[in-house]
Amino acid sequence: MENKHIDSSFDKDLNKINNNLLKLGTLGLNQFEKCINNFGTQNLEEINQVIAFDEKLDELDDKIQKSGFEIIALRSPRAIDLRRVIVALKISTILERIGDYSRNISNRTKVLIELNYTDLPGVNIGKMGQKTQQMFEDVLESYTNEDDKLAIKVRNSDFKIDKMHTEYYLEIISSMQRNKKLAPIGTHLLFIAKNIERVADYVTDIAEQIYFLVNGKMLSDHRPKADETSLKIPE
Amino acid sequence: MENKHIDSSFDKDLNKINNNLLKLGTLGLNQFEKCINNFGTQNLEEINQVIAFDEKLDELDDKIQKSGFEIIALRSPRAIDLRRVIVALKISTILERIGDYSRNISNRTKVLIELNYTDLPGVNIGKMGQKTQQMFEDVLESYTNEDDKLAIKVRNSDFKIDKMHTEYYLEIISSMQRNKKLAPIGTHLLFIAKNIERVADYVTDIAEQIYFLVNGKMLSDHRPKADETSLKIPE
Amino acid sequence: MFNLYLLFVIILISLLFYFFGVNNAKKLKLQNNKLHSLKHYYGFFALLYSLLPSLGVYFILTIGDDILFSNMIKIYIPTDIINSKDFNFTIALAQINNSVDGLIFGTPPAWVINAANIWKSWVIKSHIITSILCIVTSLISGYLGYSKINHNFRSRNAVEKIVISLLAISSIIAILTTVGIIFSVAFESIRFFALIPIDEFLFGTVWNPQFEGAERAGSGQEGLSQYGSLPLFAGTFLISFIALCVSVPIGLYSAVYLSEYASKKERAFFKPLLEILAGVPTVVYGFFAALTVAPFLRNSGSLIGLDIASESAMAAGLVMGVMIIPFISSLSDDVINAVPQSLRDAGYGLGSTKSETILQIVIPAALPGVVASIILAVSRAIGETMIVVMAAGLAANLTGNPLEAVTTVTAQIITILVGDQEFESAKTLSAFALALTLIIITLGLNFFALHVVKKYREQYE
Amino acid sequence: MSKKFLNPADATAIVKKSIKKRRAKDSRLKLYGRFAVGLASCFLIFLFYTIFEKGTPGFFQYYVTLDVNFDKERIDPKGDLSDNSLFSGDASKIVNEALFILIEPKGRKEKKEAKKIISSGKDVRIAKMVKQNPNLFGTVTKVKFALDDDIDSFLRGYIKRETPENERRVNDNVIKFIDKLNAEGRISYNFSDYILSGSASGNPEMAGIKGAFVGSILTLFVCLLIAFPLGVATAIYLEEIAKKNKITEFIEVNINNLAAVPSVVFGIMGLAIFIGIFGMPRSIPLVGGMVLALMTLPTIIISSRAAIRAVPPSVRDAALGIGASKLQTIFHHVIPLAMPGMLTGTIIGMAQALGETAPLLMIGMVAFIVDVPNSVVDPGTVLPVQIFMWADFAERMFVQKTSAAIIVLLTFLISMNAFAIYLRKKLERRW
Amino acid sequence: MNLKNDELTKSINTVGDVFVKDARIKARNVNVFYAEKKAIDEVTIDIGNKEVISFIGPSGCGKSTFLRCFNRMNDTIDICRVEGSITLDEENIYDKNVDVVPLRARIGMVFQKPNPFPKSIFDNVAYGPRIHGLADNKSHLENIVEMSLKRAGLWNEVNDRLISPGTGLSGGQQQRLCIARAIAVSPEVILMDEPCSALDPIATAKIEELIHELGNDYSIVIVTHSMQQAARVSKRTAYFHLGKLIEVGKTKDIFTRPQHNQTEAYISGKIG
Amino acid sequence: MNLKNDELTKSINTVGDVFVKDARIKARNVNVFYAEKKAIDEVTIDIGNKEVISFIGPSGCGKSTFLRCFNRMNDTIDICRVEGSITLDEENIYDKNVDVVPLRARIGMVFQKPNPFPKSIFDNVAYGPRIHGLADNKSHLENIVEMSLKRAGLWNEVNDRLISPGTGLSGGQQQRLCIARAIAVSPEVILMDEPCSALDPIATAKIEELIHELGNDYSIVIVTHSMQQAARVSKRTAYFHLGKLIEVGKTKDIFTRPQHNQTEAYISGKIG
Ligand SMILES: Nc1ncnc2c1ncn2[C@@H]1O[C@H](COP(=O)(O)OP(=O)(O)OP(=O)(O)O)[C@@H](O)[C@H]1O
Ligand SMILES: Nc1ncnc2c1ncn2[C@@H]1O[C@H](COP(=O)(O)OP(=O)(O)OP(=O)(O)O)[C@@H](O)[C@H]1O
Ligand SMILES: [Mg+2]
Ligand SMILES: [Mg+2]
Ligand SMILES: O=P([O-])([O-])[O-]
Repeated sequence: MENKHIDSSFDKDLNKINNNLLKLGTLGLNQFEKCINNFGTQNLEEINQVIAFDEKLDELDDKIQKSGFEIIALRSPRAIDLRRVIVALKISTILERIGDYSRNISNRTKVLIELNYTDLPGVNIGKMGQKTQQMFEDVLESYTNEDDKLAIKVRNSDFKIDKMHTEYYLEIISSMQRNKKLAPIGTHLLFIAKNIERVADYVTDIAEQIYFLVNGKMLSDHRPKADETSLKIPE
Repeated sequence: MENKHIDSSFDKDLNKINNNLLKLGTLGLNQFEKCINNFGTQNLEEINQVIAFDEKLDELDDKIQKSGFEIIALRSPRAIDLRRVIVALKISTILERIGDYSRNISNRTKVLIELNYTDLPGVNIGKMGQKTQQMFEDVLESYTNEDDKLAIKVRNSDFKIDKMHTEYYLEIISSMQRNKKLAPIGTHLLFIAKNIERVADYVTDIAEQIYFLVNGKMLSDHRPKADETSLKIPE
Repeated sequence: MFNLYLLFVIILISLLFYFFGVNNAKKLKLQNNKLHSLKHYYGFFALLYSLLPSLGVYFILTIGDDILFSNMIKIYIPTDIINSKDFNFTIALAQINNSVDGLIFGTPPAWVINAANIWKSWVIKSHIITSILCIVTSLISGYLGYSKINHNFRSRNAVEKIVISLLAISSIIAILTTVGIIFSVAFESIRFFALIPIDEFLFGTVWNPQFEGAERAGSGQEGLSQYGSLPLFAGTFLISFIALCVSVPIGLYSAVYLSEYASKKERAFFKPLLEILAGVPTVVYGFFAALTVAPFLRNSGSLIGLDIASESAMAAGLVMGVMIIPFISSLSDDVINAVPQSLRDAGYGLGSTKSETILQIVIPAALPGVVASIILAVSRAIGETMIVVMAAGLAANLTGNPLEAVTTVTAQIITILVGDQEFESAKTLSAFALALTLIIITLGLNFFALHVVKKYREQYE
Repeated sequence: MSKKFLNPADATAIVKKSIKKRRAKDSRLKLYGRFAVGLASCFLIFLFYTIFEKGTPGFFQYYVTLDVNFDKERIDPKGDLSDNSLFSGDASKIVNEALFILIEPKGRKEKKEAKKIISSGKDVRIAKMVKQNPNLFGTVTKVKFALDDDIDSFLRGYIKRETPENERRVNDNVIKFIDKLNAEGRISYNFSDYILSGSASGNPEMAGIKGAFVGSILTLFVCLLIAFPLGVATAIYLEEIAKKNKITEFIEVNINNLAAVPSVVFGIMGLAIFIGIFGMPRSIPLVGGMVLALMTLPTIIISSRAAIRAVPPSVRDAALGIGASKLQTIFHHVIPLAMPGMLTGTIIGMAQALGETAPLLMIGMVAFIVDVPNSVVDPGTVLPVQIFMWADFAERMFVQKTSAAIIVLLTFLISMNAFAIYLRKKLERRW
Repeated sequence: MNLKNDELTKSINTVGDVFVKDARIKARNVNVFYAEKKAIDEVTIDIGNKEVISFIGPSGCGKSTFLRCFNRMNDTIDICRVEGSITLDEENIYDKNVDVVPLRARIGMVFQKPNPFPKSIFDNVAYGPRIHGLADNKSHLENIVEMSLKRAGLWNEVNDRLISPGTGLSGGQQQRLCIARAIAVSPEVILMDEPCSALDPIATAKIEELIHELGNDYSIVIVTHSMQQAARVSKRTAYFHLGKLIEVGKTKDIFTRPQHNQTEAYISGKIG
Repeated sequence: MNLKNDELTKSINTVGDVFVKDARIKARNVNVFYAEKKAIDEVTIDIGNKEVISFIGPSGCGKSTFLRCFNRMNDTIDICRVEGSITLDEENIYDKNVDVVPLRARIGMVFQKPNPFPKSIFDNVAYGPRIHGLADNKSHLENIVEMSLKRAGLWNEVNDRLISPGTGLSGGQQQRLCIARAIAVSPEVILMDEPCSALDPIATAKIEELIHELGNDYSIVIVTHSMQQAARVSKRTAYFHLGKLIEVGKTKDIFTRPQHNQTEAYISGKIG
């Protein structure tokens, strides 16, 4: 924010919601990073931590929703300010959802550990997670810097995650087709992959919100989608 | 809205967003209803219609988002008006998501038809869909009437869907464990069930928003959750 | 002098043109359906076109004829009479005029009757000529105006232009009056100062004018007359000072009381009551001062062994003081009231008492206005005539003792100029010099007061 | 920083300490104010009381009632009731005879003294009576005649019996006659016939204010006719039309200065310009009115301008905004709204003019004129000047007549001012 | 300058949609001076047919001054001088032989403070038609008055007391009376200079409501201090700053995504 | 009525949190009459310590009237009569032997129109301390003036021209000068009656900023026409309607979910 409002308490309120959102973003990223790592390390304690911590994210989202609502009610923000608040509300909701996915992945990881899971051939959840994590990091940076170019880059890279997800999806089903014992593990892996894909989607949504924040309008072109899991049958 | 605003064009704007939201809700419900029916009837043409129609819902959501944003920018709504707009924005987003799920279910139904699918034992997707559809209908009614009691009822009945989902989830995995050929069908069924469960979740979210709309505060108690799919392993 | 019938005729003609104009406009409207201005503007235009020039002619001729005749009559006065030593043309003219008007005292000389007859014949001729000229003018110019009316004619604009010119001309009257005043005072004063050196007039301490004719040209030493105006101004200021001593405290305290303390009812009663004091004619005050106050002062003075003149500065000053109370109280009351309520609220809001609010906020804020009101009262006191004429006496004493008789500038002017005067004498002329000085002083004060008031206004606007 | 803000409690304590003193100051100021207003009111009351006390008797005077024998031959020798005939008649003599019957004066000296008892207007009175009512001829009728001013003063007690005869203006013989008349109940104290209907006269008992009153009205009429339109026009021009430039500023300065010029100077100007240059006659209401008009012009202009200025600009904007021209705006809106203020100013100006003396003295309206002026070009005088002149006369009776005239003048002034106040109150608008 | 087309001799510094297709009023490079002081600096803008456009900007930025150029109300201020051209339907209103009187009848004006004449309600509305000679007879005049009052939404409140003074109405009613008065002379454009700033919120809302309706029949230019009001009533908004027209555009764009950062700063409450 | 506790003899019709824990001012069943007309009807409310509370409501609802009860400014209006009790720190300010002078020194007031005295800036601020004799000597007085101006955020703008007249400042500066003047007598409570309604938006924002800061040291009661302003500056808001106190509560609650439907209607711009 280059210019300050004459009424500094407005700036304070805006800063607060902004900071909370950044905090939520960082926490969300942390959670996601951890749950991806844990998927590899299978550290049960840490997994439980991630699951327990999700509540904090929900609370923070609630707080942001409430304060955003109050800013709108009390301050009648306009132009960039209004975009900032509305975008914050939306991103916050998304981050909360991402948090949910992190918890869900963690839950499933826990089950997988019980099932003595090892990665299926052709499936690299960790890689997919790291790629998504990178997108997540980038989108947070683009929010911090209000960098709509980076946001567009992030958005476009979702393509790769989708592709990866389709690939893994088919591989997992193939594995299950080959070995019926793998059904529980496969199912959980399928959902984990789906979850990561969803996280990447949400990161893309965040990127779009950032574009809106900076430019005052939505990106008009249709985003290329490559997730074809619902369309494809493994051969 | 008992009272009219002195400035009638404000009422006009509010009515417009409200009507659009109701329209989106009806369309969303329609889509969902159709996709559940199609799951039973396997009518390919209708399925394709549902898939194609989803774009309309996206457009309507965009419209609502834009007009809500403009109302906030231009009218500085407060109190019930502000709640109405904010809630409309949130519900619209949710309805759009529900539309996505309808499309996704339809896509998967198409694949299932190709796979010559029949329902697995112990799994009744249609029933689950109809229950969810009922909730959806109820929540729309509660929005129309601003009936927070009905909304709470809807919210509480999500419990049943979750339970059903867990049940089906386990059944499907069991089936897959029994018969490895069922892996593709099972996977799609799993995702369809999951999707329906998500729709019910979203309906619940709508119900919570309606409660907020009417009462100006969020429901404070924690919602009972019964979806344990991410936690359970089929015996 | 004035021919009212003729005036009526002119007005009647112009009214006729009004109706012509309106009718014409109606016709035009029927033809074309669109007129630039409303109908009656066309009528007014014709009316003004007819009326104004003829009125001009009328007044010029009516006022001019007397002046013309006065000059023309000179040749009908026998030269021997004109050359005689005590001939005065003004008096001769008056005699002739009286004779014309039928005011005949005794038997006037033959040449007067002769001249009067000639004059009478001129008057008749002039009446006829005036009448003809006026009526012709009004008809011609009226027709000219009427013929200007057509579709494209912007009659409203034309009428407005004329009316605005008339308004502008009216405002010139004020200048003319000033010019008139300066003109009437300045020339005579110059002539006076040619007779009496200006420094003697300004700084001389003895005022003793006598009719001596014009022979005392030049030096200030001969004869009995002395024209030192200092005693007059001293008297003027002495009386004004006494008046202020009475009026300033009473006026100011009254103003404060009325505007800040008095209830609405009290104020509504007392303010007009005090203003009555200003409405009482000065001659009444003079009468009061001379017949009631002065004797009272003398009597009470003798009681305590003081010798007070029957006409004293004190009597005039006191009464004048009473007279100017409302100037100070009303004007100050106005300016005090003009101090915005918000300032008082500010004071009370900070916890000041009423008197603190008045003395420290309201009065300082209103001070320039109050000062202006006092200055205006002073200038009024200095220019005041009747009270001093009637109560202060005519003795030009240079004294600071308020119990003695003094005289003032205005009183001297009056006494010199009322009744028959010899225009050439230094005594008569001295009145004009006094008047000039008086004007300069009061104008100076007025300028100052207005300046103060202007500054004061700027503060709140 | 050694001392910062006091804390509120300490501040309150400090404030409370000095409060009594401050309150006392408060009451004192109020007291002074009340005293001042009271004093001014006392002055006013005293002034009015004095005038009324002196003036009320001025409306009355002493009369003697005589039985007059209306002998047609002697009163109206020519028999046509013409002025000429009546003047050549013997009315005075008849009256004197009627008087002599009552008081029986002896010798020429006493008769001469006796004749003086009755005011000199007796023949005029008889003439007037018969003109009004020719039926009186041939009758013996009781008629009231005004007594001479000295007798009047004697009867009022201003001339005292105790004063030695050579020091008083009424000698013993006359006193004897008066006593006789009194004894017969012939002397009465009545409302004066002359004060309101008489004109200037050397005989105080016959002097009246009618001439001056009519003169005042005529002068005022001229003054109003000139000053009101000119004043209003000037005010409108300066306030509404003229652009603010050097010329208008000059005019404004001029007007303000004219307001400050002493009234006597206006008289000088009238004398020099109207009489000296234009050659107008002295003493006529026309010139008087013109001088007073110029004098009141600033008053009217200034108050009219104030009234115009008080018309809120929003009204002008409103009119201009729907396409009224400047003059339409002025004539349709500004003038009607400003009219009460203008009228008030004008009335006050007129009241000023009515009470003005000095300038009229200058232009000779001080002349002794017996006739009541019929038009603005007939010589005349005005009330205040009449008062001034009477105030200067030595006769005792003039003091009362002066006061009476003052009462009349004041009555007029106060009613004019009251009307102005009423007008202001009634038509005052609040925006 | 060639008034027939929109090509300008000077470049425009204003951001946004300065021109509209169906312009009624075209202001081109308008400069206004108070004596030596430039109060309006090279402003170029179109006012469309039947559009409600609002002028906003910080105090003293020249909104009122510019507004008053449209009906030459600035002529009433001696020291005010206008340069550039303003056309109403292609006719330059600053042309020498243009009479301001009919011009002002075509371009009505409503002022900040409700300023009814201190006359009856009827006479207030009838004044304009009377001086312009618009009514053929009495019943026609009555008709005009009734129509105007109806259109101004005041008829129901005052029809039983048309002869009572207009100044006796409440502030909001007075302002509607002034609008009725402006309407009565059948203007094409109505200028409003902060028409609600002297009114309470409820009266304000009523006037805004009225402006909405009138927007269907008239071009309305409204100056307002209140951004909220501009947002509520107008379809287009122009932002002035220090005598310059910074940005013009659709109101919703101005309020959600202004292009110029000065507009942004003003709209969102930062120092410009 | 027993003033020592909050039990009331009459029931309260007001919705919301009428009472606060650390109340400085307690108004109990206050009625105000202008002659026969009841302008305030049974209002009961607490003003907390160091809180900023705003009074809102439609025009003429009695906000100003009620505000002026707190420092007995209503005493200056002849026909005004106050019933009920108002206590400042448990002392009834309408008690017979309470002198208004020290009371008003404790409860400062800032008015709608900036009203600096036509004196120098210094004298404006020094006026209060002078009449109350608060300063021991000249340097102390200078100190007070400086502190007050600093606290009112005006020091930097005027410290080089303390002797120039206060009326020469801009509107917003004048209003801050008035605040400084009020602060200079060490009040505990500051009443503000529409302090920004005569100011432009930027000056308004500065004053609001100032109110925020002062809220840390003083109890501030602010009457405002502008809901936005109430929303921005105050933590608590009281809604008045036709002389009645309809609802009091946290500002954010009043603006997001008022409980009384009259409040709702007013807040959201519907007819009450
Ligand atoms: N009659 C005038 N004489 C001199 N300068 C003026 C006059 N009217 C306005 N100005 C100056 O012109 C500039 C623009 O004024 P204008 O009234 O148009 O501003 P505005 O934007 O309408 O402000 P506001 O919102 O306060 O009404 C200001 O600087 C003002 O001081
Ligand atoms: N001095 C007074 N004399 C008589 N009645 C008054 C006086 N002051 C106010 N009133 C009346 O008391 C009521 C309340 O007035 P008050 O000024 O307190 O309202 P407000 O809410 O402050 O309104 P606003 O927002 O217009 O300032 C109004 O009906 C008003 O007419
Ligand atoms: Mg403006
Ligand atoms: Mg108020
Ligand atoms: O959060 P989702 O269930 O919509 O992916």
